[in-house]
Amino acid sequence: ADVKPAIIYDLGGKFDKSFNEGAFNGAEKFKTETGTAYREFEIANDAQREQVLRRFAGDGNSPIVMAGFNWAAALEKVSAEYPDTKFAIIDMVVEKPNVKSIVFKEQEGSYLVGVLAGMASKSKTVSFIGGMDIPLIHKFACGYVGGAKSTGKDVKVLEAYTGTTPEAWNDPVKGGEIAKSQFDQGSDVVYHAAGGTGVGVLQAAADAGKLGIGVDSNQNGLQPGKVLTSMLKRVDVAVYNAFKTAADGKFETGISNLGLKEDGVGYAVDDNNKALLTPEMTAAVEKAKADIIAGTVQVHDYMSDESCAY
Amino acid sequence: MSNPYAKLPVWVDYGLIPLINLLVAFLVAGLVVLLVGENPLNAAYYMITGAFGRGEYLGFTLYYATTFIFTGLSVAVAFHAGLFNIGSEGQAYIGGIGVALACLWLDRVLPWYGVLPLAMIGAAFFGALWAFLPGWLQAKRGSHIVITTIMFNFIAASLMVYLLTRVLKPMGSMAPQTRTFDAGGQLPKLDWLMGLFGLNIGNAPFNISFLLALAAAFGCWVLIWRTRFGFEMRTMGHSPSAARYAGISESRITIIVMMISGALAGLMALNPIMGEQARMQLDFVQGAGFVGIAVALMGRSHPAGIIPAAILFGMLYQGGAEIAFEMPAISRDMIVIIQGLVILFAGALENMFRPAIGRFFAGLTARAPAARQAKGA
Amino acid sequence: MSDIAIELKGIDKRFGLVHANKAIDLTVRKGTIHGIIGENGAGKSTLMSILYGFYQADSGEILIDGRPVTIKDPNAAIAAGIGMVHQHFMLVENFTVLENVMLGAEDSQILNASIAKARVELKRLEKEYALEVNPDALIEELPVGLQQRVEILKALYRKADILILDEPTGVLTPPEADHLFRILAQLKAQGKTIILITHKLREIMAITDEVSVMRRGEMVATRPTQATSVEELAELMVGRRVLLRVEKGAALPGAVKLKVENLTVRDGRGVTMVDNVSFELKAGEIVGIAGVAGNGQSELLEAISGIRRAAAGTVLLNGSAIDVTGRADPAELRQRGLAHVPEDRHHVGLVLKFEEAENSILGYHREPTYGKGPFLDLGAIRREAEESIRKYDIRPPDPRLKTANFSGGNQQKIVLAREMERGPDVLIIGQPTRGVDVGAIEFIHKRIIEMRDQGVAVLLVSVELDEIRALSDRILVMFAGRVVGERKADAPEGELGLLMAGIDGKMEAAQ
Amino acid sequence: MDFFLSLVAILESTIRLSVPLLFAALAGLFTERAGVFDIGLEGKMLGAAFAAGAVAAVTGSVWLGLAAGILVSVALSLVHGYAAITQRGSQIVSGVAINFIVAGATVILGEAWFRQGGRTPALSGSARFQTIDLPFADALRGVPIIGPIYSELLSGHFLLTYLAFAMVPLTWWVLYRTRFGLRLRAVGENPGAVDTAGISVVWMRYRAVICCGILTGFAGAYLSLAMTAGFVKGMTAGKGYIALAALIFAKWRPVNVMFACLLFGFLDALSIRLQGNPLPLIGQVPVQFMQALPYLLTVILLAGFIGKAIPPKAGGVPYVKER
Ligand SMILES: Nc1ncnc2c1ncn2[C@@H]1O[C@H](COP(=O)(O)OP(=O)(O)OP(=O)(O)O)[C@@H](O)[C@H]1O
Ligand SMILES: Nc1ncnc2c1ncn2[C@@H]1O[C@H](COP(=O)(O)OP(=O)(O)OP(=O)(O)O)[C@@H](O)[C@H]1O
Ligand SMILES: [Mg+2]
Ligand SMILES: [Mg+2]
Repeated sequence: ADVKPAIIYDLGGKFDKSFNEGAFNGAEKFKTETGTAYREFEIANDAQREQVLRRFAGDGNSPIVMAGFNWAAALEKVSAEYPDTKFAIIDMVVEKPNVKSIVFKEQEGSYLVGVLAGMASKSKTVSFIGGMDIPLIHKFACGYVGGAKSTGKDVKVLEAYTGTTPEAWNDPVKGGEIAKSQFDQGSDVVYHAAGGTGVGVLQAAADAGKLGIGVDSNQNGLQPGKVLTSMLKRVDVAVYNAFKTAADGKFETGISNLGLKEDGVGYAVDDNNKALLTPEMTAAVEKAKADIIAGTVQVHDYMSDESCAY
Repeated sequence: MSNPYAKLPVWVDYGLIPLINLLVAFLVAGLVVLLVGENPLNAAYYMITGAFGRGEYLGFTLYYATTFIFTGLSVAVAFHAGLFNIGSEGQAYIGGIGVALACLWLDRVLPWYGVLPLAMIGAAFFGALWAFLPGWLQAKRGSHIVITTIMFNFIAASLMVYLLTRVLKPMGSMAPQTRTFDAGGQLPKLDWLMGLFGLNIGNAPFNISFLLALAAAFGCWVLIWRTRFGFEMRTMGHSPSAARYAGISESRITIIVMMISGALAGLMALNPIMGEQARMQLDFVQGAGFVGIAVALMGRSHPAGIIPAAILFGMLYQGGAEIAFEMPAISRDMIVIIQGLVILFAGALENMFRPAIGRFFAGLTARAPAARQAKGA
Repeated sequence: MSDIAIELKGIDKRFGLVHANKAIDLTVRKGTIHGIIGENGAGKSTLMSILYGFYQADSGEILIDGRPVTIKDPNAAIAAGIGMVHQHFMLVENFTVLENVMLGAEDSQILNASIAKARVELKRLEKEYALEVNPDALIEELPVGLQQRVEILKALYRKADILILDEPTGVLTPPEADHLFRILAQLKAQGKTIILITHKLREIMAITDEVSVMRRGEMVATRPTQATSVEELAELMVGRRVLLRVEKGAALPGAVKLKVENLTVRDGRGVTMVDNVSFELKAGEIVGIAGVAGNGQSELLEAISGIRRAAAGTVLLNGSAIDVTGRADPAELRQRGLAHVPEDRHHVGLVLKFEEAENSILGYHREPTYGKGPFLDLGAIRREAEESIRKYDIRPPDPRLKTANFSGGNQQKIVLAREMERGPDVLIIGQPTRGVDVGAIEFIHKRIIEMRDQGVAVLLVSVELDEIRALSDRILVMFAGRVVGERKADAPEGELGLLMAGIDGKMEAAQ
Repeated sequence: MDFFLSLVAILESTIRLSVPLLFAALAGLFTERAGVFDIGLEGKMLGAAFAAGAVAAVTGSVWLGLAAGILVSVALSLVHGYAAITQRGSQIVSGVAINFIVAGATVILGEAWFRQGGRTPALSGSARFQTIDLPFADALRGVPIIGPIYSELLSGHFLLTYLAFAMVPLTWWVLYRTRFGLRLRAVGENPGAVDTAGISVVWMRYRAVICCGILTGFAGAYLSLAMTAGFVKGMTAGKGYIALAALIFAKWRPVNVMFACLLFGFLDALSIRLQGNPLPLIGQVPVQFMQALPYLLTVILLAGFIGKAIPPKAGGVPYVKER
């Protein structure tokens, strides 16, 4: 096909073992399947956003997919300058005629891993570690709390954030230390939504003989047998689809909000964690999933009112 | 404090030696490029064409340079008073508050030229405020300014995050940034200036804060060399004991100079906030305060040296981005290395080649008429 | 042959532009005390530091006991049996005496054993040479005299056969100096060789066997002490007859210009440096303050001129008080007619990196004549600088030249021109001719007398007793922070010397 | 009892967090006591963490990793030494330069070699340090008071943790009880005295700088090989600066350094622990405030409310005998 796709990662970097890496995997999958090459770029600072967008657009790349909500403002400007170029942005809504906005219902996926955590916990205390303290991450936390509490009123959920600067995505030392502090407070399952910081969280959980829960990509393999599951956010699928539909000439603009129903989020089961999931847990989580898809259970979206109802 | 080496012609002192130091810094950076498995010559080519190859690229180069002129001046002014302000980074960051407040308040009411003066005052005020505290602590409590300004950089980061995530961020938005300003909060580009040279600015955010930076550079020159206050601060910078003797209050100078330095750093915020992004976002300073150290060292703390040094670093930033586009193995962190190397060779090792150069020139002038070093009395 | 301890041949040394030693030859015989004299900056310290390996000669040869040696560092000198007491003591101030003596001569990696051994050895040396000092005292708590003792002990501890003393008596009171000379005599009796640097001719005549004279980096003569005289040495030193007496008429003192009452100054550590000092200074007179360096003169000057805060007391300038215990401001005092030539021109009186013209307004830079409002008028400043350059014959006559590039004498003239040319009521001068050559000394002395004759009240501090005696109308002697006596200008030198040592003849008699 | 247990937990976290500070601050103690100031601790630590992580990942040996960390940090120290001692350049500027060079180089090289966004591959097994249980730790665990203190607080740390704390008396002993220490302190107070005593000032200072390199090497290796399992870009996150502050706070004395590092470690541990838990009386404290607290406290403490910190007299100035 006659497409020149391009992907641009966010500050965390291509190999963050989570969000950006998911995007990269989607692009790679597209490349191996279709044999079509794509261009990519990792920005190093915010000032580069518009610059790289214009450059890629100016070079005739389309579609240009960008990973991360931080791209919104730049995209808003540049998409108007290149009306013939197709853009896709993940994690944010930009309402322009040539932009596809892909957002996820992370609260739904988080709810599921919350259910698993609540059931796996012996101490009835589980915990959450976020990266940067921003609403998007609270969205993860809130869904998780909802899921965990759904397994019993007495389940306690600890919640903490690594920091408030972008470095918070990249501080495994601190992540590990926060995890240990939560273990000391009784937690025995920890879910992270903290990018690179999460590597330290999962490590600390494994070291302490507790369970970790990965995020975005399937992180079960990072500490085999020590990661209960991973909350999958199918960024890879989103990127792959964007590339693929464009290649097939079926690229659609507008908002797509991917939840459990669309298979945009989910939880990971593989050889690494099979043994950790009891049949009851599997049953409970599948039921929750079905309920959510059916609409009988509504998972609260933190970003709708910036507060968590659980 | 005496000049440890024989006198050299001015152009050698201020031109040749910095140039050689710079060259060595680039040579070492070239080695790093080799280590990564890329061709340094290619990198150099991309860097130069990427920085100057097109009107747009030049526009970006000058856009970055604008920022670095402000921070370079900030560091240099403090240098003249013998103060090492490592805190320009934090001061610029806090200075952003002033710009943002002015824009958020008035961008829908006034045109840009109405907002700009207020934004300038705000930037300078907040930057000065953030420098006042370390200055005051040094003057009155003797806490070392290098250490306190480092601490204040960290504190500024925390404070700004708090403000941007809790206070200034519009409801419902996720990114830690203010809302986008309307026309009143956006500075006009200098496309006409580039146009004079037949260049097309393209999308480059090269804006009128560049002219402000040039004015600031001139102002600094006047301040340092043409005012009584400048005289006092240079006296203190060269010899605190002579300053005391001359009745110059060390604490007064320290505090005022730090505030001027902080104000200059704060003004830097105009460029990215009003000149480019039209909003204030997290970490918009992007290390420019630290680049200022390198710029001041390269430019020998003289405005006339700081401007070219700032353009040089603008070139590094813009050209470096182009390298990163063209050579996947090299990311923008290359620039951080080069920056460090420039600081090392132009700063800490500035005298490494001086003896050899001195000897060379001594050889040249040996036969010149008896040196003007007339013996007195 | 073997009675030669040291032979230096063609030693040459440059520091940048300064040619400190020019092809110097020197022979020192074993078991003698060899004096080296010369003006400030003649190159004495440099030569000895080369012998001690502290500096490296650019060319030349060193022979010890007839054998050529290369002394590439102090270690080699120590190994060759050379010890040196430096002009500026080389002691670690917050270490004890014992640690200082041991430093560099510890004989094991672990200190304990070395300490015990050093303690014993130190006791022995103390006894042998009557060099008593508490081994556990911190250096910073010792008076200078004792600090010098530690330096000598350091050399002896290293078993030096050749001992170099660089201006050892500059910081000593006459009795202390006498004690030192007794020790030197004793060392000589034991067969040690001693090189003594000084510019006090009296000391040379009293104790040395031979004396060498240096002038402007050259070795101009060596004489057996017996065969020379003070006059000859003085002439050799400066290259012509010295004018010790300054021509001046009688003083006509007028109104009291400066009145100091019960002034007390403490240093950073709380040690009293100036102790309840009172005196008056009248228009048209020169009051000299004599004393061995470090007896509070510097602190007195600094307190009066507002650089240093006093602990107690009052100072009246032209009848109105100076806030010496609070925030006396040197700038304000200048406006009120008090000019100050500081002792240390390099670090205090001048900014060496400034142009001459800039230094010519240092402290007066706020005056309206130098510009409008906050701005400086460089043209006016340079024009005025050119004028004082002419008047004071400052060379080279270039107001834009960096001050560091002027010689010491010319630098001093820059300071003097600045402080004298504004018609002050009171002029405070510290060490007006330190490190200044003879031609300039004459000029400076003349100017000071002229100021007096114009009715300026002059307060003069100098460690050169000759200078004090030549210029002053009245002499105050300071010892241990107190004014221990006031004498007429023609008081005998011996009496002043005793006062400087803290011995008041009359009080002594009374007791 | 509950309070006691959480106190033990906070203290345990304090120990973990103060180890890199302690190594780095003691490293700074060595050079600064010898008269060479060093704000490049951060960069050296980062370089060491990277080298340690990279080599351990490639070789699978924690010891080779440690050695590489030390090697790199010593090499960086020598660069600082060359600039500050041999070339008599500004020590602050040289330190700043090293921080930059390392911050950039670790990312560039890490990305080029491992292609994981500046990270080194995660370490496991013998490629990283394992915790050590002190004898009888398990047996004593149940005993009240003593049990938690011994088995939780004191036992179960890394070899490097114990080494760091052992370095405190060792440093004290070296500085105050050996010839090397005597000379080192002397060279920071009055290099002229050392020079005329026949000791090479330059060599003395270089040795001090090398000691600093070795200790920052440990600090860095602790971060990437013990505390976590691998290197991540910028993982020192300002610890070098905090160590420097601790050193000043401790007035350049070894035992004080330990307490200062423990204090800063404690603040860090506390801020982690307090997150999300409202404080009694004060209520909910913004995270940002807790995160800025160590820096704020440092500033307040530096402002002289703890008496004056007088640095080594010859510190920060190059030794020049011939002008
Ligand atoms: N370390 C140095 N670097 C540069 N110049 C120096 C140095 N030491 C001395 N000089 C210069 O060398 C010349 C000789 O100095 P030296 O100290 O040897 O004189 P001196 O005879 O000992 O004088 P004084 O009686 O004042 O001690 C002077 O001009 C001095 O300024
Ligand atoms: N600190 C310094 N920095 C740079 N140059 C200096 C310095 N000190 C001295 N010089 C140079 O060395 C020359 C000799 O200086 P020095 O003070 O030794 O002069 P001098 O021979 O004592 O002169 P004078 O007769 O005036 O006392 C000066 O003319 C000056 O150019
Ligand atoms: Mg001398
Ligand atoms: Mg002289």
